Amino acid sequence: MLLEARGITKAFGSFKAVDDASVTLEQGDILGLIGPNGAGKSTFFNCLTGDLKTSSGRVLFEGRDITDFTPELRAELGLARTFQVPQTFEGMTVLENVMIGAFLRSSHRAEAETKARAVLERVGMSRLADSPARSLGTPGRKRLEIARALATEPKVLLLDEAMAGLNAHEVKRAIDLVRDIHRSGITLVIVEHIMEVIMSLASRVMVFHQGKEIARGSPLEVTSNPAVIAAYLGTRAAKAAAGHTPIELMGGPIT
Amino acid sequence: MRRLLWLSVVAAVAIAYPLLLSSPFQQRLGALVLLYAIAASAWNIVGGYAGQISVGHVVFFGCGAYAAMGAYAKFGLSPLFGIPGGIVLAAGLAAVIGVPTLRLSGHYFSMATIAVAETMRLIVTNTDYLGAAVGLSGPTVPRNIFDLSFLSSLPYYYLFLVILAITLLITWWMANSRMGFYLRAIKDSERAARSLGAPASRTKLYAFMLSAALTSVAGALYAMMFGFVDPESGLGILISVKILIMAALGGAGLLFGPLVGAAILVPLEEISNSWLGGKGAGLTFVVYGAIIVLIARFQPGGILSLFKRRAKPNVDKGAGHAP
Amino acid sequence: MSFVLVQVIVGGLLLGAVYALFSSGLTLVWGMMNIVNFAHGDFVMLGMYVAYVVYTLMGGGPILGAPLATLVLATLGVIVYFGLIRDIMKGPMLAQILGTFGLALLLRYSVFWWFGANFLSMPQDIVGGTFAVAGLRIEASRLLAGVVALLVTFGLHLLLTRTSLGSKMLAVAEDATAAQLMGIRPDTMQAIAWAIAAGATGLAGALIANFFYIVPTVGETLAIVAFVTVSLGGFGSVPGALVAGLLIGVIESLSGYLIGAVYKDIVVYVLFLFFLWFRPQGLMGKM
Amino acid sequence: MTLKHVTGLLCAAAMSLALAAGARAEDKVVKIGVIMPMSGGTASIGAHAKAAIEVAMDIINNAHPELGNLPLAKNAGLAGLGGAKVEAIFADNQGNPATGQNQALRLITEDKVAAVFGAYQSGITLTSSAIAEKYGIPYLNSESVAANLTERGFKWFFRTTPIATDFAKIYVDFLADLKAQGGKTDNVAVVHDNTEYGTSVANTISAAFKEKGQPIALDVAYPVNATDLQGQVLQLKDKKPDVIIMISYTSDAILFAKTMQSLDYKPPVLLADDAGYSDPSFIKAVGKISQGVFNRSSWAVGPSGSPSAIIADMYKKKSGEEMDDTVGRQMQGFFVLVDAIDRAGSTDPAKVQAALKATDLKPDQLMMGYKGVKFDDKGQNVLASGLIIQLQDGENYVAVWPKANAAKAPMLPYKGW
Repeated sequence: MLLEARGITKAFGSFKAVDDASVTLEQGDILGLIGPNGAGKSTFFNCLTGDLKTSSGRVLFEGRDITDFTPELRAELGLARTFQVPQTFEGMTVLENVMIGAFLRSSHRAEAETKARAVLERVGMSRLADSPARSLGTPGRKRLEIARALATEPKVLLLDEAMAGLNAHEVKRAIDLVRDIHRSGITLVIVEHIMEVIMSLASRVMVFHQGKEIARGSPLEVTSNPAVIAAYLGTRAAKAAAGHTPIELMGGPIT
Repeated sequence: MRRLLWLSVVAAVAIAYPLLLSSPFQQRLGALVLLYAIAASAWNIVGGYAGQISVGHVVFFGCGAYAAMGAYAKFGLSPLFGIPGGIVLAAGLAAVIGVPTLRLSGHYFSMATIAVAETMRLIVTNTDYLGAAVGLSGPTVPRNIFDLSFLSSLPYYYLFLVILAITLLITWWMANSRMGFYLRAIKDSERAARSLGAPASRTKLYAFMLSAALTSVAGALYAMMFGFVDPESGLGILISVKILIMAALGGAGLLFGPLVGAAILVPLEEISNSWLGGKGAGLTFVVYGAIIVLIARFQPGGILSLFKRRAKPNVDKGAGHAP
Repeated sequence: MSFVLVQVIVGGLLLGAVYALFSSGLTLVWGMMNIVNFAHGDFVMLGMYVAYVVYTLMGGGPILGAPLATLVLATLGVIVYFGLIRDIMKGPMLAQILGTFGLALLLRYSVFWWFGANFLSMPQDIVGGTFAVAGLRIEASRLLAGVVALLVTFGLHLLLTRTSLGSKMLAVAEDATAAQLMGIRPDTMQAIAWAIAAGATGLAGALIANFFYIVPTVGETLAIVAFVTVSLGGFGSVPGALVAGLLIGVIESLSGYLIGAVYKDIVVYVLFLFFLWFRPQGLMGKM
Repeated sequence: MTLKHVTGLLCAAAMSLALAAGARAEDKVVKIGVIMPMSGGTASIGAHAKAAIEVAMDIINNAHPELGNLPLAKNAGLAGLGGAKVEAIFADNQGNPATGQNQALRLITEDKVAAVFGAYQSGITLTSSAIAEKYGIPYLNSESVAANLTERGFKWFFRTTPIATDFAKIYVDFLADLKAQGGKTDNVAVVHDNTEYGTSVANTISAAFKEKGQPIALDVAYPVNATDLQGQVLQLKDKKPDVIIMISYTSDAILFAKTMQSLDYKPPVLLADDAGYSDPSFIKAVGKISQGVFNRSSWAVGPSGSPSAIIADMYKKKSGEEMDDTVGRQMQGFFVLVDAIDRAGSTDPAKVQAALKATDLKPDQLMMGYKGVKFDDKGQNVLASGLIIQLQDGENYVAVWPKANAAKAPMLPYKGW
């Protein structure tokens, strides 16, 4: 078992954003986290990465309890992430952005630079290496986030809506990139609104609603689960939509 | 290559300056520029590269100044012996201050450093051992060369030049190492930097300590040159502001920014004071203030950002942070 | 509790109200625009001089001086906003320190140039001297300042939370771009914020002038108190500034009386630092 | 060559001629560097000092036979240097020891002054005189009271003002006299700020009273430029001392007066140590609520027509302010310095130094109430002394002690408002 979360609860005051959620992740998995806005999937995600401290519950990585580890320690163990709103290092070039990731495994500048260039090559951004990062648009920034994370040589990569705000063509390119990353042996956790992405990528899906896990299983199982449809569209709509394929109903971003 | 050319030109000018403009006042002006450039460059490490706007750096300046004067006044040693003590004191103090304050964001960090500096000033003002409000004096009549009390400013000038060169070298080395990259990343987004494995707290703390140590050297040199330190001139918040303004004016986060800032502000201050100060109408500061306002208004990233594409002011910086 | 202690606490509360009064303008622009105004103390100073000029030229007390100081400073606030702040806001935080510090020197020494460096003072009884309530001595001028501090705090709070102007201003503070899309002009809102903040500061100056000395460098003395008050209260929180001001006033008075005046500022700073440790966002600030 | 060019050339020629002429006239000018705080919190001191020294220059450079025995007044210019005029070059120390030193260096090396005069704050006097010492230029100080200034083994440093030990003795004697007349003066409180001036003077006074077998009952220290002094006044009100000795700069002196009134506190005897209480701004601001405050001073205006009255008049015309002790001491110091240059007959530093060492001025040659001016080996004026004055009507100080110099009898108790 690579990554495991046991009974994670995260409360802000009296409000429980995540209530007793558990998950296990095996080497080679692509886990999709879905749910309507405010369902708690992002909070859960941030508990895994260490950006948020859990109120209760444990997080284990390769059998080791990392609940109290800082994000940077988790990164060192092999947990990398991207941000929903890209956190680009605005004052740096694209290459330098990626070097920050590469520095995790190599303390020398030249070495880090070589590594960063290789990663940029891999994600198809070599051309932009020396441009200021702030000149990038949303698609570029999202891709840069992935490149930076890859440069840390992670075992698990957690993608937080890496495809939100991209057009159909860009989404397709991004999916290809994720597949390529997966092929290279990296386990993935994806938070995503776009159903097609989940459907085409995830091996397993976990659905959140009001802080609680309401369903899990293969993408197909989950999307045909009435509780899930009800959560997304309300109970009435779910009944009315009985004849349609769930994927059609839930397709597209719900932002 | 062009960079190297520029560097040699700057170095040549710096070495030749006191020989070309050789009146005592001009030499002293040069020495003062270098002295403030050392302090501002030291500040630049934490304020410019790491983006932690410390307004209390005078605490470290004071560590050096008091250590140097204390070595003489309390133990009869050359003030030079105070320098290592000042460095240790400043770095130690930086660690103590840094752990709780560096996790504060933006303005809270600045305010906390102001509070620390003012606390220290008040404590020293009320500590008889440190001369209280009267301050400590250095050797006015030098016993030997190690008392570093010279008539001419020339020895100070070249001493300061060497130390500035060392400071800039350390800064350059740091900026090009993993630490420098991490600092710049933390400045832009601490959260992202940490997610990529940058140990933010530790890196900031090291930068803070390094900056503090170098600032204390500037303080020690200052006290040696003027032969005196008191709570106001060694720990007054205005010194912090002055240092910060020099770095900002030249270009914070750029290697030569502080030097450029000092080279503009120190002569501006001294010369406008020499011309206008005697009139007693406060015109010195009207001119000084107006020039600072104009530069902030038209070149908010500092003078050097004119030449650097990378350092151009960034629209969604500063104003975009959540309060 | 001894009677003297009561007097000390009452004195501290009145002092604290004054701190709150001259901090409210600072916290407003600080919170709204994330700008540190290093010239804030000098805005207070200008308010004091306006009141003094009104008094010497027209003989008017605070009834005339205070509104005029408010008006003059509000105008200055708008000028400063369009002439300087609007542009340095686009720069890094350092540019704001640079610009407002330069402005501070410019204002301070322009006044110095015009009025000279002599200490000035209003007549002691300009607001009605001192009266005693149950043996407690209360200066009318300080009481007036305290009452106005409460009114200003209350007024600003109402403005921000209950009026459409206030919510527009908050919207701009939250996200200027989004506000613009909703048809709010950030420029106008921020200029209004500066006018209000500077006006409140001028008012504070005019009222403080009634019991304090007036000198071009007086802003330096007051600015640091304002900074601590604002950060303790939480940047941007007007009620926070009031609570923090009162707190600091009482702590200063008590520690000054009990431990010794030279230690009272140390007590305030150390408590402030401890407080920041446990609550880094200030008393009433948002994270 | 066009007409324009010709004119230009002519102008240039005229200008260089003028410059050359200026240079020749300069031979007859003795330059003295004056370092004062002209900006910052104590800027009013600098402004007053500037006016006073301009009056002094007027007296020196023009004939003022009406000023009697005052050296340099009778004829125009310095007789010893063939009627050379004195020119003061003012520099702002910005309240900063470093700036003070930089300006001293500029005055000495750029302006080639014959001597340096300054610098009010003890710390700045310390740093700026160190430069003069290194360059071997005479430095005269007329108002800094820190004891260590004359303890540095300097050879070029001279001080005309009485220092803390001098006036501590005055206070002890004055209070003893009051007691002999039936006043109650056993319980003495010292109130002082935490600056170098406040702390050092308070310590000296405490030591003097202790030596007399009458230790100070209460020591109240407060931070300079306080925003609030109620705690201190309440403390005094609580402890009820017989005498309060106040050591404060103008800002705090004003705030003390206001706070004492608002808390309705009047000590039986309020004795101030110069500084803020001598500042005309203090009298203008709160004189009316500080009636009866005693003050230490070396300045007392004589009857109209006397030299001191004439000087006070000249100063008032120049500055619009009443003459006070601080400016008086500064003006006196300037006269002593220029007198030495005059006697030296040269601006050669060594000769001026020798003349300063030989200074022996009698009371009738002074504008201040010193017993004379005569320097010891350390450069301190051993004949400096002072008297006690009182603000009886809230507008003007009058001399009340010692009896020999008194214009009026001391008024007791402290009246306030």
